[in-house]
Amino acid sequence: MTALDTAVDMSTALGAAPIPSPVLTASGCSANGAELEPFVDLTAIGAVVTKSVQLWPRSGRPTPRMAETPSGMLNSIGLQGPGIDGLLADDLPWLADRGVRAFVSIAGTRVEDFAALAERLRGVPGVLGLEVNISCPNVESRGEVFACDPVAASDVVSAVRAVADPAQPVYAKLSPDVTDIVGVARAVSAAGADGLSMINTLLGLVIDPDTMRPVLGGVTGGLSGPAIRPVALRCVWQVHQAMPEVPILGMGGIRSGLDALQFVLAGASAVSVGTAVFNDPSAVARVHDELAVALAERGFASLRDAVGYAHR
Amino acid sequence: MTALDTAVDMSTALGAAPIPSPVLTASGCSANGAELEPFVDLTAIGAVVTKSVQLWPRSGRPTPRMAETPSGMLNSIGLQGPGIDGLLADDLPWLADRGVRAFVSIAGTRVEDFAALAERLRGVPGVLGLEVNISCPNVESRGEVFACDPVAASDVVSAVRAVADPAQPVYAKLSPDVTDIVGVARAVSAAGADGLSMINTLLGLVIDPDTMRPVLGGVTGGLSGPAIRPVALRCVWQVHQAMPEVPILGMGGIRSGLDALQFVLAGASAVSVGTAVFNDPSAVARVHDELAVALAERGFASLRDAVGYAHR
Amino acid sequence: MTSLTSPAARAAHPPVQRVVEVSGRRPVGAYVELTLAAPEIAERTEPGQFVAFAVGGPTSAHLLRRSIAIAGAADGAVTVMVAPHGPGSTWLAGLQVGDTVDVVGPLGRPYPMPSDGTPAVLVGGGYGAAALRGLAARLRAAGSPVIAICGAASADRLSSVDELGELAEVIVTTDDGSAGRQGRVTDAMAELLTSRAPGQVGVVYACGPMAMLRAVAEAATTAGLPSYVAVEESMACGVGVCMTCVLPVVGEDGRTRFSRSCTDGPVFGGDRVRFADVGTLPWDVVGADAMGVVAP
Amino acid sequence: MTSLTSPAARAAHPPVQRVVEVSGRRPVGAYVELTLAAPEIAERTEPGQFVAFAVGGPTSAHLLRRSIAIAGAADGAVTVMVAPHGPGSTWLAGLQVGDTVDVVGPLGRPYPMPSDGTPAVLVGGGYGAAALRGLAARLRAAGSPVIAICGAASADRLSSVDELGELAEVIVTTDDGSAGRQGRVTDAMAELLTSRAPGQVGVVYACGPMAMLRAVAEAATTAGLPSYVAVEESMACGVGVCMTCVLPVVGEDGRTRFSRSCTDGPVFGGDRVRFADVGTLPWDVVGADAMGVVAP
Ligand SMILES: Cc1cc2nc3c(=O)[nH]c(=O)nc-3n(C[C@H](O)[C@H](O)[C@H](O)COP(=O)(O)OP(=O)(O)OC[C@H]3O[C@@H](n4cnc5c(N)ncnc54)[C@H](O)[C@@H]3O)c2cc1C
Ligand SMILES: Cc1cc2nc3c(=O)[nH]c(=O)nc-3n(C[C@H](O)[C@H](O)[C@H](O)COP(=O)(O)OP(=O)(O)OC[C@H]3O[C@@H](n4cnc5c(N)ncnc54)[C@H](O)[C@@H]3O)c2cc1C
Ligand SMILES: Cc1cc2nc3c(=O)[nH]c(=O)nc-3n(C[C@H](O)[C@H](O)[C@H](O)COP(=O)(O)O)c2cc1C
Ligand SMILES: Cc1cc2nc3c(=O)[nH]c(=O)nc-3n(C[C@H](O)[C@H](O)[C@H](O)COP(=O)(O)O)c2cc1C
Ligand code: FES
Ligand code: FES
Repeated sequence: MTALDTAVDMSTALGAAPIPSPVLTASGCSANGAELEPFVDLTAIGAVVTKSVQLWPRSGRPTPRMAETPSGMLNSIGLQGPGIDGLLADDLPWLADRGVRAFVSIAGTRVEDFAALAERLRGVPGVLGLEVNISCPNVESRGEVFACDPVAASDVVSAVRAVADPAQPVYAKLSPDVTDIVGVARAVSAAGADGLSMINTLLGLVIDPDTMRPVLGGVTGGLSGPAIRPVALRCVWQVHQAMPEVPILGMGGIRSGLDALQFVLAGASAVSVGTAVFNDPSAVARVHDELAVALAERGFASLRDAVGYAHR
Repeated sequence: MTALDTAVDMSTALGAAPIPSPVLTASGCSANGAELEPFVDLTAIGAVVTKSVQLWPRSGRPTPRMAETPSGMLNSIGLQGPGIDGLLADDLPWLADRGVRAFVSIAGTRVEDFAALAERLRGVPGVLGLEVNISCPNVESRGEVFACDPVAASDVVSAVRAVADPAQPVYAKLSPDVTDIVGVARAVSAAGADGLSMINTLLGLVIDPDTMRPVLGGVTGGLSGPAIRPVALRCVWQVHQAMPEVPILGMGGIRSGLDALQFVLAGASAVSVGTAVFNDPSAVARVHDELAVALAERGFASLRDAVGYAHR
Repeated sequence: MTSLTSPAARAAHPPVQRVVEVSGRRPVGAYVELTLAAPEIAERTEPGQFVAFAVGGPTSAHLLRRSIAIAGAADGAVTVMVAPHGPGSTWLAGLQVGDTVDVVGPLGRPYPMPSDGTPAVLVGGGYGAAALRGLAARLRAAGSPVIAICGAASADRLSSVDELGELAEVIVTTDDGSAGRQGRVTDAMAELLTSRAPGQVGVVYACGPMAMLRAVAEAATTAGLPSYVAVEESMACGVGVCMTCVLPVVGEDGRTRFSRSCTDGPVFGGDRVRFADVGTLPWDVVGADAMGVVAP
Repeated sequence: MTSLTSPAARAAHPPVQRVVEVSGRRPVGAYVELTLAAPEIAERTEPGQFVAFAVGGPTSAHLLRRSIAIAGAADGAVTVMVAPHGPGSTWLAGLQVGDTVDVVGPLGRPYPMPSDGTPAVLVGGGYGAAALRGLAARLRAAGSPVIAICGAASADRLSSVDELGELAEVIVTTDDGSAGRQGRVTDAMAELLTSRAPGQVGVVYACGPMAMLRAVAEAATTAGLPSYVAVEESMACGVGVCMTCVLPVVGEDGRTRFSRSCTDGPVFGGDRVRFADVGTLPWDVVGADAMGVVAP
């Protein structure tokens, strides 16, 4: 990413943690960062949001793990990853050595899992904060997803906030698959979330016309990409409207600077670029540049001035 | 539509009402049918699902009423229409004169409105049945949408079923914007729905990068088109899985015969083609033809054999 | 208020949908003029009508049709003048000879004709002037003297000046003075209306951006002249099924309805379109009460 | 189980992303051979690598990259052989000279080279044979005698027979007998392995459909020969960030992992890919326990 000659101050923050750019990767859409090095100056982006990590190494689901859909895709990776030991041993040091900020996404199937992960990440160099991926099935509640129940979601967030490094902001990542996203947002904020990441994928399904069965082994999968952008923007809008003081990391279908601008205007103080990276590995840097230009063209002196501006 | 020389028996039914083709228009996406006459043989399609009608004429919302989105669109028409008197005086006779089946979509903001509409439609020639659009704000519940609350949704459906013509099947049209669509489906089925139409649009938002405000005057709007197809299919799948005996009219992003096939395999016994008609005014007939060919190629002797086949 | 105009009548022929080949392509200033081999559309076309294109080909993320006025319809071909604007019109403007495109047309209501010999003023803004070519020819054939005013922001955004010149006296205006007289079409029109004796102008027709249409319609109405404008409201389908393209238009019964620009228009009486209320919901629109809007 | 192969090593150079121009296009039977003016990709390419294209242009509804093997990389140009299949590859195959396309490459791990002079058998199925051209040339340059077996369903689905013929002895097979001998590449390979004296074949390389790769790898392993296969697993990104393209592959430590075909492959030791388990989650894959899969 080349420093652009727009006078716009692009700095922002995740909770209390300052970042020089509002554009981040999205969890699960840039692995743990290293693969993007040929395409993007990782030190210049807001942060690498790492693939959701659990306590133990996970193989993830069998293939096929994805289906392309109109302006989007369905995935069912199943959180393949090295587990927290692997992340601490390999990925986070790699990022820290290069001065790349890591926003670490954690996942689990029990409240204690999340807390244990937050504990392990205390004081780890380069770890800017935590994103709590509560779009996971809760084994203690017949597999209902934490994010779909305000109480379960809050339980996770308060457990994490209680043990997490005080210097690390904790963001709760919300699912759009709920009747009342503002209700969930209020609950997790009250439970101590320093900010909200929104949105995770929508639950979807694709049937293979040849096999005449669901494409994905897991039957359903997560829908992402530009197709879902209007839903994501609506969620950000509604939550910012209800709680303008809560920082939002916006995501869902962001592909260009003007897409990112929409999220900022709706109330996001930072954004993640997910599926668009599959289309364009330099997307994160490009979106930063395009957003800076778009803000300059509209007369904003700083990104912060534009946050929530569409609610005026 | 030309009768295709596939041996496949395409007949199906909406509840107890037989129809020769499983492909229908979608409410609000083909006005009340007449405009499609140059492009489609309306007597050959399953039925024209009319634009949701209310008790009184409605102007609908001011423009702009739409925004194009990736592989979809956002709309906020506000149910512009002539009211039930106009429908009964002009549109339904026009359809009946030509032998076109009408599946009449009704909407309201009070339970009584829905019941009054069902009452007015008793015994009207050419009216095959009723689709109850419960994705409307309930004035008696701070504007919460009926379809988002299983109790409010059931109240509407049981009131309609109580007064509707016994020969007219009553389909409840569900919203995907809920945490538990199976729960809503169970509630309205128990309340007497003869079938389920799914899905209505997803709530979305688009911000105009020039005005830096929401494009639509109503702020949010309904997202439709191929972008939402995986969500629609997931809803149909989940509900058919839970209640295989309940007939489903599937819709959401259907554009081709293979798209329609996915809905049938997931459990829909008929489908509506909505937004795709804006792209291709002959889409309803084309989807019928393509579906017939697709079924023939897969060795199905009848459409009915394929319904829910992906659950095998 | 008595009206100077009657609502435009439906076209004689219903539209057809065809996949057609681009048979000609010519950049014209800021625009691209495309010629389509579409005999069934050409033979049905009346002046003022438009076509609606599917854009982006088989891999397209853009579902909605793009409406473009018909500039010419003759010899089995339809001509359109495309201004690259967003993704859809840019894609259209990039079509090459031999490419195919799905098109529906002719759509909408044509310009109503005045009684034979009525002198007419035609006002075209930007590519809108192209849409007046067929009308000018038909008026001439019916014995009407025609004056055409073609205006644009700059010379490269003028259109059809030569073609209209073969059928009419043409006045050219540009905002920046890069061609013709500096100023707006409405300045030229005002001058024309004052300089000519009463009866030397009997009807005004216009096509162009909404702000221009409003100004032209108001000037005509003030002068007591009937005017017909072809509006450009955002459309999703072009065929009357989506209800996205409505404008507040006064009907023959004097009541205002949200009328579809595609099937009730695009040609409306200039004194019937409530330009000032576009984008709002006035209380006296039929059915506004059901939306909770009350009379003041 | 001791392994006959070592995992392929990373390529020497990281990939680049460029918008490049199509400089050549040639239909070849059922395929289209495209040449791209992409010097920075060409100069970095090693045999076995691939490129990933964005498809559909600016109006595209197709977000995911399409991976295509590199058939040739010389003189600043990269050549690929495209089989029109679904929307993305059909769009690619429709590109014309002068069109531009966004491409990332070279991607993936190249074929490991044997010690100089080792006789090699190359097996290519369909367009997969094209991907062996660079390898054949490099092997020849290192003194290896090369036999290439090119197979396909029918004559029009063969590729690069002539190009490989300049570098190697070529055996052609088609399922329908429309070219070469009737039968499958594996029949030809089995015959070859039995007819030659031990040591006359030292290593086997393959590229083609998964079923073919499996048969070739099994035949090689049974014969005690190392084999390297370039797999074709469904990919969304091509660069290693999406985790959609995994296969169960046995590592140097003997443990099976879900390895990414794009960055850990596409070239894997033929005896390391657990072909029979593709599409399943075997209990002994690292991390399967955390998915709730237990040892039988
Ligand atoms: C009756 C009529 C005649 C027209 N004639 C011409 C013509 O001769 N030449 C020409 O260049 N343009 C003409 N236009 C305008 C043209 O339709 C728009 O410029 C074009 O649709 C914009 O599409 P886009 O993808 O470039 O832009 P986008 O803004 O991305 O379009 C998004 C969506 O909005 C709709 N839309 C946006 N602007 C307009 C608009 N002004 N009118 C209608 N729909 C719009 C599009 O159809 C599409 O559905 C005409 C419009 C109408 C209604
Ligand atoms: C390493 C590698 C090399 C390849 N080399 C060639 C080649 O030289 N020539 C050639 O014609 N094809 C090659 N393929 C296959 C080619 O990538 C697919 O045919 C193509 O991606 C299908 O896209 P589609 O839009 O036509 O089909 P769709 O089925 O619509 O594709 C949908 C999605 O699935 C992915 N996908 C589907 N099939 C495959 C597949 N077989 N491999 C990877 N991704 C797939 C696409 O990338 C896309 O994301 C290669 C694949 C790989 C992995
Ligand atoms: C392949 C893939 C894997 C993902 N993995 C994760 C994950 O591990 N944790 C998580 O919180 N979100 C995950 N997501 C969701 C994204 O982080 C993001 O919330 C969502 O995709 C919407 O953004 P997008 O449209 O820009 O991709 C994943 C998405 C994709 C497409
Ligand atoms: C412009 C527009 C107007 C609509 N109006 C109605 C309506 O009046 N009543 C209703 O039940 N659904 C309405 N819908 C929803 C559709 O009937 C359908 O449920 C939805 O659009 C999903 O299908 P699709 O993706 O095929 O359009 C409307 C959709 C659109 C795009
Ligand atoms: S554009 Fe669809 S009704 Fe006019
Ligand atoms: S294709 Fe994305 S990780 Fe391999």
